[in-house]
Amino acid sequence: MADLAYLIPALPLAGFLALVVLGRRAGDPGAGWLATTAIGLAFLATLATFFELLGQDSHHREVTKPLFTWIAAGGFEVKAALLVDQLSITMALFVTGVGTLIHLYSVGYMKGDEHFPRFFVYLNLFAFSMLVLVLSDSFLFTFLGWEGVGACSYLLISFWFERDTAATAGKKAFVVNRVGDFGFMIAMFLLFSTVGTLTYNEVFEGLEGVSHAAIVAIALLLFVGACGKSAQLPLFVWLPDAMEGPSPVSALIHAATMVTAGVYLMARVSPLLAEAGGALTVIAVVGAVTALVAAVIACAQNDIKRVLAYSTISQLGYMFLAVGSGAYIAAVFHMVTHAFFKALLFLGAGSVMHGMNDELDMKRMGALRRWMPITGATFIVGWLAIAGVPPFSGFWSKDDVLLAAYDKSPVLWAVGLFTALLTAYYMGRQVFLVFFGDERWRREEQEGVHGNEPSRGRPEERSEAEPPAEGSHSEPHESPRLMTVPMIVLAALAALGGLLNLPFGKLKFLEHWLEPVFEEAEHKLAPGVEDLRLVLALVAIAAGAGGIALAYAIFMRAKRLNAFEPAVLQRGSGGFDDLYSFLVERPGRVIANFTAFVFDARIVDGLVNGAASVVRMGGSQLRKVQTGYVRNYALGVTFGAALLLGYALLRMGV
Amino acid sequence: MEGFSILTAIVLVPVIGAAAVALIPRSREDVIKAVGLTAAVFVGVAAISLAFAFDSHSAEYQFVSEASWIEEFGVSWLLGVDGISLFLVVLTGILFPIALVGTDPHRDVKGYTAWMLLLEAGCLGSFLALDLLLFFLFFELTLLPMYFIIGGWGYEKRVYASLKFFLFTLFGSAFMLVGMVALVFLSAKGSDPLTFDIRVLAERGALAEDTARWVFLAFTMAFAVKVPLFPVHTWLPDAHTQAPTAGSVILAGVLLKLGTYGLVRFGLTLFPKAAVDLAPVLLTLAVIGIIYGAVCATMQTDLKRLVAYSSVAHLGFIVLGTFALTTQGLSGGVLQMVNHGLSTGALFLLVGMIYERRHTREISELHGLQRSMPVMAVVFTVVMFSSIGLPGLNGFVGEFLILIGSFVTRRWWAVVATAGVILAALYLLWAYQRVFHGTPEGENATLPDMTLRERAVMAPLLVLIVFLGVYPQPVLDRINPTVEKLMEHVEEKGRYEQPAVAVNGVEGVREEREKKEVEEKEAKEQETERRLSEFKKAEDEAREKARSGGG
Amino acid sequence: MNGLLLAQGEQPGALPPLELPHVEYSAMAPHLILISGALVLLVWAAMTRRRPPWAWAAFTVVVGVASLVASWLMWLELGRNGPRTAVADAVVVDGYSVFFMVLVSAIVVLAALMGHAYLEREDDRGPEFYVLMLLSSSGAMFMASANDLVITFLGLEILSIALYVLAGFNNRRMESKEAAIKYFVLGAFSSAVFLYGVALVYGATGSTNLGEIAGYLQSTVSPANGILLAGVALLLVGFGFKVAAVPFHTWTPDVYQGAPSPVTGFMAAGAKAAGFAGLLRVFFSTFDTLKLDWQPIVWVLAVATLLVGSVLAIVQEDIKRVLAYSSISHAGFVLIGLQAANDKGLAGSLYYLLTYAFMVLGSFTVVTLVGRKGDARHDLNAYRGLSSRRPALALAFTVLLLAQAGIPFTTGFLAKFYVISAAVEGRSYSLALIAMLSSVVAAFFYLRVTVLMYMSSDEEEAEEARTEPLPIPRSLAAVLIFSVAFTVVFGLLPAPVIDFARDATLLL
Amino acid sequence: MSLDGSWYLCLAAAVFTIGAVGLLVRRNVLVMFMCVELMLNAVNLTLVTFARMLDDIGGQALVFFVLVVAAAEVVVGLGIIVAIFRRRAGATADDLHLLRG
Repeated sequence: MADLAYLIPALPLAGFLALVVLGRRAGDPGAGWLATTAIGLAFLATLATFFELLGQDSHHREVTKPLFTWIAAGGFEVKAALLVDQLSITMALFVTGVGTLIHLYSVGYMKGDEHFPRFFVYLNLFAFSMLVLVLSDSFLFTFLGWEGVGACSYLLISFWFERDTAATAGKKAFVVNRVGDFGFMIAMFLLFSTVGTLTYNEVFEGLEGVSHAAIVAIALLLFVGACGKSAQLPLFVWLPDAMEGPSPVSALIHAATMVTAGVYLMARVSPLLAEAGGALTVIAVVGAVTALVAAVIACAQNDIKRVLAYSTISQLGYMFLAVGSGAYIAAVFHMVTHAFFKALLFLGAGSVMHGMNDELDMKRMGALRRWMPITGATFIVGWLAIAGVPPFSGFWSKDDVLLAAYDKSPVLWAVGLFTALLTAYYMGRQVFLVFFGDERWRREEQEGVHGNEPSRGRPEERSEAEPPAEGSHSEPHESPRLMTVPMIVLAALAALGGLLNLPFGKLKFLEHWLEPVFEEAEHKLAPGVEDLRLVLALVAIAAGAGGIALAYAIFMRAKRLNAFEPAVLQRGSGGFDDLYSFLVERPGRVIANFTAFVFDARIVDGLVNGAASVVRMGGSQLRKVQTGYVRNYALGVTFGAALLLGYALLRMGV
Repeated sequence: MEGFSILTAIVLVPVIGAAAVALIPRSREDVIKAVGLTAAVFVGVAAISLAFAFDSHSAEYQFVSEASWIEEFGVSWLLGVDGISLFLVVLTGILFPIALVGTDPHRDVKGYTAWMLLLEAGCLGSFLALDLLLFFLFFELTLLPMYFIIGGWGYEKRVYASLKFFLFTLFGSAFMLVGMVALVFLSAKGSDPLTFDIRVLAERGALAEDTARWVFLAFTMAFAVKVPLFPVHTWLPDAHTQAPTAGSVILAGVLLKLGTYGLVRFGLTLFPKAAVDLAPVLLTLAVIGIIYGAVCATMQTDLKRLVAYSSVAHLGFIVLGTFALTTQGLSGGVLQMVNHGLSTGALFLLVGMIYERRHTREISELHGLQRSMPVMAVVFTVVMFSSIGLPGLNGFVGEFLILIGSFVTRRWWAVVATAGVILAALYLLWAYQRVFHGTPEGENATLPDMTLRERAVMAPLLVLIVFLGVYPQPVLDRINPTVEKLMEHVEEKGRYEQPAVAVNGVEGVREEREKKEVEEKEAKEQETERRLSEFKKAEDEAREKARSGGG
Repeated sequence: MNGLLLAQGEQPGALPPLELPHVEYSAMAPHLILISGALVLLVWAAMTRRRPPWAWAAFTVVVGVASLVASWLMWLELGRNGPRTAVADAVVVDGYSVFFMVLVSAIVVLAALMGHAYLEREDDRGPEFYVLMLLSSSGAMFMASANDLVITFLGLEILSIALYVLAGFNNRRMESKEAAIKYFVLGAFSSAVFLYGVALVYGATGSTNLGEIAGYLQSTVSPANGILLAGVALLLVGFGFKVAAVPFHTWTPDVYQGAPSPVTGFMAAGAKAAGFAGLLRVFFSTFDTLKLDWQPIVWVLAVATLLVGSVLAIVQEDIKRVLAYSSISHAGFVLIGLQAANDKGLAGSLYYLLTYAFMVLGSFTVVTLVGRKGDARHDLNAYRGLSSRRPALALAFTVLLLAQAGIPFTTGFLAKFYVISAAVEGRSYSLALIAMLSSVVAAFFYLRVTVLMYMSSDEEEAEEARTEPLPIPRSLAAVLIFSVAFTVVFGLLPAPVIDFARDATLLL
Repeated sequence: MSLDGSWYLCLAAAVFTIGAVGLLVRRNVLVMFMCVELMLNAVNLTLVTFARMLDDIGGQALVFFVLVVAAAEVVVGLGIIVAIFRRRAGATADDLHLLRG
């Protein structure tokens, strides 16, 4: 087949290089357009490849496209090669697709930012890395993209580096991810030493003969990696802080694409997981718990973006729940729909910030739908989607997940269900606080209580924002077309995404399309469970409705600003930060300080200098012998002579 | 090849350059700089052309040039290059011109240039010498120029630092000299003449096991100090911190490699058995170094000191790879020597540039530099990522090979070492944040960005950092044959066998498995046979009994 | 002895016709050249009023060169006819002795040049300095070529007595006198001990002739007895004193510091060489059979010498004392060669003495220079910022010092390497290691001087540099250039010197 | 019946020791110097004794050399001592310790 596949990663790379070369010369809109074109073309290339695959019959839809030998030594060889199959292409499609939209949005959003070109350099680099991650045919090459996206997210989170919170958040993200990558690397080592290769297909072929324990270990280690990237317990703490980055970044990297990499990896290694048995349960449980915990914390957040961040975490939890239940297709399905509506929600949030001078506190918003109708409308669509209201996309995918969970164990299902309820509630809360109710921002401004918490906009705008000037600036305003259009598109997708995989025989497009990839791994539902689908669906709907109703009751009717929002949950990542700093950071500091300034400086180096000074002292002591008196010198000689004589006689004595 | 050759030229040209510089009057600084640079560049070009002329299929020493020197002891002027030394020579050839152009001694350009050239000669000589004594001479020779560079052009505590550096290393080499002579005299059994030619010595391998172990330790003593390995590392931070920029660049980029190179070239080649037996010790020290260096680096308040400690960690990786005793580990180690030279060299250059502007190395003094010098920030970021070991940049390739290579033989060591990778990210990113992020005030706000000259200096390093990360194969192709040969040598003489997977990958695993199956099958057959025979015996006995009973 | 007197077993009374004893003067040509040179110089000086200031020096140099040539001719002749003894077995002409003749003659030439500059500066016009130096050198040569303990003793005395005077040669400095008296008292004491040793050996073996003693020791089954060993021990004390081996070194720092710098240089190079010439000859050729008895004790001496020398040197504040202690530790290195008691050891020791002689002469040339008029400025601080004042001088001194520290591509390194290999070949690894470690300590004080010269950015020093110029007389420049050149050139192309040393031992 | 050699040897040894000890304990340079002479003569006695025991003239001949050398030493030694006493009165060796350490 034509080598369009090469273009998919190549185009963003080209864009990146071009922007690097051009540097500031690319200029304000210019750089943005260039980047957008690059990824847009990549999207087209992906589409083309996709249709080419469709052309093939379902079992020849997997092609490996070698580039060059990357690393080889002895029995170890890793090629840089692309693996084009249904799964990778599906990912590539929504990565490039959503990516394009968000690029477009960013052109508007980042307008006037002094670092405008730099932003798009990073964005294109990210797209490239993400596509490598998705399309690579070996663990190591995937790891290249894996770390690449990590680096980009670091760069983009700390994009507004003047602000220490942003800088810290970026560092935190990278380091926490590294902890996950630790697992990933060990997993690769274990793979190599047991199977002798890191290429996906060779690994899967070589699996038989590998001890079960080893396989479980590998699976779990890979999952550790996935936990880092996809912000699962216990490594999720970096994602909320990552909201320091510009909103498009949150949308693209920390909602739609990068954070789903973990799920993708799990799906990619499904044949391995199929062998791993117990590991799956672990994954499912971690996923469920994460979903629940994140949802609970989300209920307590007031920061518009943080709410979304936690909801992302909890949705990712869903996906892992699906993976753990062996329902890879459901996982991918939810991943796709989630990409649509979560990206949409973040763009919406960005648009709100844009219109509100980077206000973030939902309590200082309200009734915005009147001022920014498009944003409002689209946001509501996204809300319904995530809340699992039929027929919006979220409903269908979440439904599949819950079904699989139920099949795995009713308990997990119950957790999932409760999470769904919470999701509906906190999203409802957000929507009501932001778009309905009365215009609290007005009152706030008169009181001038504005911005006692550092708002999170780009610095130069913040300076405009406070003190809040009367007039044009104080009025919220709808965002420019550049930003609304992508939102509209995404809204459409969020609404109709369900069509991808309607649970009615022929209509399971996605399932049929992905079948060959997962055929041996996909867990077949126990007989009878399929029949329960309708019942479960109804229960889920009820839960969703209940959540929304609750939110409505509290925030629309009672017009309350806060319901059950315990302080602990409002603290950084719901108290987990404090916990970690207590368990890891503080002891670490103490130990490190001791090692560096006491052990190393005093003891190790002390010994060295000690030895030197001992010699010196010995010298000055011996010096005393050299009195300068002839008689003592003669004594020395005599002593020596006596010594020698003594030795001689001793020698004879024996 | 006999007598004079390209290698001889590579070693001698800097010396000649130094002599020439010494003859030029102090006042003619421009001329001095020109001459110095010319010599350095010549070597650089020669070295690079060497890499191209190098036959990547041969594992033998190439471009050998030999001339008898001291017959009395069988010492000869014997130079040669193979996959292990090739890129170290190239690295040296590249770093020196860069260091010369990229840094300004501020005083006494003449002495500075002369010493630098002499230093270059010393380094190249050590990498190229195939004669033990010749190596030792060059190895020692490097001390002197570095001592004068640190002491003459360094910072506040330069005298202490330079003395510490000199004496520490001398202490190590004291052991090596004795061990070396012992090796030579002991392996000259019967009629065969004294020789310091490592090729011959490696073949003879005449030492008794425990003797070899002692001699190996003596050698290791010298190299451990140079690397530096954990307990004997304390000279490094001082030397690095006090040395002028060029000094640090060369020290980190080239001199430290003398230690690791020595461990590979002499430790493994001359004492395979001892190396195999004592590997755990060195591995442990290496791993301690990795974690220890990282932990110390995290807490440093002095930017240069931080980088220095990071070197301790990185060199630990190289030693780990070397004594993992697998092809991957060794290749990775050799490659990592080059990578570390590039990234850390670059880091020191950058720190030096910051110092030139701000006249402080204190992290707390620096803040928000990314605003005042964005280009510097970009360059620094790239170098930092390469040092962290980000895939796609040079640092990763070597590090990964080392880790995967050592995991195959030494699982837990490798796991701990991998944890060091996390720490690397921690201390460097933290330092970067403190130095470059935030809003700059006062002096920091008005610093000029990198000059054209500085960019030109960094450019080649950046190119190499990226290239070696994306497409390291040309380099590995030249390293691997030698490494494989060396591993075979170790396996043969060290009565040791590296895991099949390290040699043959998938096939290796399969063979292993099949072998095991075959063995199991045989065992089973024997078992059944035994059973059968027993059964028969029992039967016969029964028959006997029956007959006797009947009779 | 007997040969020099009436033949054995002659009954008194019936005297046979006396014929003059046959003396092969050619066997002692260099010695005689030096002695007669000294005498001529005395007479000449006594007879003439005024002479150009350089006359004496020039003459001495000529004499030195002459004896050098003579020794070289002997070397060639030796190559043709092989070694031989002469003057009734009292002296021996072999590679070993000729080696030292060459060395001593060379030292004479250099020391004369040093002395000239020194005397000019201290405006002392007399020839005595040269006379004494020539005589003492002849003594050194006798020690080398002695084949009889008596000759060794005489050589020792000729060497020493002249040196006592030279040590006290500076009339202005009390230190000089003190050095002289100390050296004298202790020297006399030790030579008495040495002599007692000779007597005991004579008693035990019935002869003082080295050849005969050796013969006796080989012929007897278990030669070792209390008297003999005691004698050997006392001989060792005597030699140990001359070569400044611990614990017989105590005089060295004081005398080196007090004596005029050129004289110190001469002592360090010549006297030490002479002492070792005797020591090595006696122990290698004669008491070889007692190897097992004396090796351990030499081991102890060597270790003590190495450590004490280097450890004490690092706490000194006076350059001459530093060099004195360093010369002690160098003696330790030569002792390693003796302890190894094998061919390499002997050759190594010779090589060490040869190369060290030039290094130390060069060093003391610098000391003489920096000492300035009055020869008093030997505090280490006098070397501050020398590099900015006199770059060339500083560089030369650095080379010489670091060569003594054993930096590669200098003769200094090869010398250490040589003796170390000897020790290793003799399986005394521990000694080799201790030696190398002590040289690490030693490196510290050599470096300390370079630190002062290069790394001290002292303002008033620079000021003083401008006010007080430091002229370098030609003669000293010559010495310096020669010694540096020798050290470096033969460090790079060591073969000739190494072969010279080896051949010298082959023809023993 | 005469005393055999060992008596003389022991005597000589004793004298030698006395000389050595004297050198160690006396402060007056001249006295120290005499002690050296004492030691030399002890050596002479030893030599003569051995010569007798070995019935070999060599030892006795050696004595003459020793005497000559001793004479030479005396000359030089006294010369040096005088040179010092020109500068400072008193003949105690302990005054001389400018050089030490």
